[in-house]
Amino acid sequence: MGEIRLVEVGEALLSVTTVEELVADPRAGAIVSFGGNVRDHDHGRSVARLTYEGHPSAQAVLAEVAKEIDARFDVVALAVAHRVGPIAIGEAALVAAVSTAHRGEAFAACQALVDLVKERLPVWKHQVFTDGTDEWVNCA
Amino acid sequence: MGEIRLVEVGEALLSVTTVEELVADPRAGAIVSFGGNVRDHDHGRSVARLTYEGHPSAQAVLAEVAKEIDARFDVVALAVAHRVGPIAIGEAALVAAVSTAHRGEAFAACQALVDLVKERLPVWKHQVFTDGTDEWVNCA
Amino acid sequence: MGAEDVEVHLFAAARAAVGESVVHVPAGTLAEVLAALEDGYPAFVAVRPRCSFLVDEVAVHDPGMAVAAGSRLDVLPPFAGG
Amino acid sequence: MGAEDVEVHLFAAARAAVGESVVHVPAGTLAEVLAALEDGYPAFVAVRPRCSFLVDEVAVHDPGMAVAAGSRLDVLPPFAGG
Repeated sequence: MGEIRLVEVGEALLSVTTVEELVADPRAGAIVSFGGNVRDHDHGRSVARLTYEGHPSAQAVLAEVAKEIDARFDVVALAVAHRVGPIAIGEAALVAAVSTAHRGEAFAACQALVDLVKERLPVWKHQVFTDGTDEWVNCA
Repeated sequence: MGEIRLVEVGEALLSVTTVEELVADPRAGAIVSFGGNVRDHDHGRSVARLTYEGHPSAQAVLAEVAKEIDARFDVVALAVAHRVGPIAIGEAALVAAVSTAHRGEAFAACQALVDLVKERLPVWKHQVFTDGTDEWVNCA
Repeated sequence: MGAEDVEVHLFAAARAAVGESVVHVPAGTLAEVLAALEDGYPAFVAVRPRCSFLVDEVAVHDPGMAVAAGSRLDVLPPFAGG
Repeated sequence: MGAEDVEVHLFAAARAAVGESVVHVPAGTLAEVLAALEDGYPAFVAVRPRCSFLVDEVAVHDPGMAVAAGSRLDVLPPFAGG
């Protein structure tokens, strides 16, 4: 079993560097990290601002997701955080990092972690476009 | 075509944060980065110190590798650096980052970039173990 | 709220459709509770088919399942994290 | 070095086996040049089968290819980057 060093759903600014530093370990030869950043365009429309809303269970679900990845892959350490509340263009909504002994496992585990967060984490993204319209993503 | 923002083979300390920041872009929704760090053990033996030697063509080969990845994937930006000379335990030998519009492409491109560097880059790793023996990796 | 009511918590697009974060509807099967919401809040009709449901924090898929008085129903539109 | 020599540049494990970074051997086919190195530096025998070769910066695989006088031969053990 690896070490789950951060699982966080909150409003604070996220940094990929922080999760990378958290998973660094003398046993780890490879660190793969992911930053999912808020873009200024979505499907060709210009985004003015964006907010993520989280269900009260989001923190617990993220902890389950982290445990599942740790069980499926040969992880030295992992760290993952999802932001909620208003997020500025260019800032990160999701950051994740995985360290492993060998690089193939780090890529596979980090990608599976991000995919599982997208699938399971009960959070919702609300976009307001520069033309004044808005949408809840995946529910239009 | 994406932008190749750093290709470097040199003796300076490498930071994953640096390559991540280089590939950040308002068009990019996903950044995947890799850090290959020097471990204190290799195949169960304790490593005292380590040096990478590079062939004079290494910088040019790394530039070719970067171009090939940019051609194969839908990259917004990429950055890659390999260190040569003595490297302390825990420090990075290879850092790479790729930004893309969507996350699947970022994982695929970053992993392919690292794999191609490992395959093509003419550099060699010399390990001295704590028992005083040494080896050229892949040539024992 | 009567003791015989279900407390319905609405999130994201479901909340936007209903216009409230929490509403109360009479207990019944899941199908009955959702039908009551559609009657009371016509904009919910478009959102309902894409939602999933928790009763007292447990996922519920069977429309015939009873949602008891005093329980909590969470209405979750499709997730969009990352 | 005579004008009829090849300048051989050795790297990593190949340099360690030969004990020099650069040596000179008579021109000939690639096979002949490598055989001359093996004769002169017996420790090179173990490393040679794993090496690849550049003649004037171009990869060469054919042992029968001529390595002309005045050219440069690079001897590259298996890469180990990353």
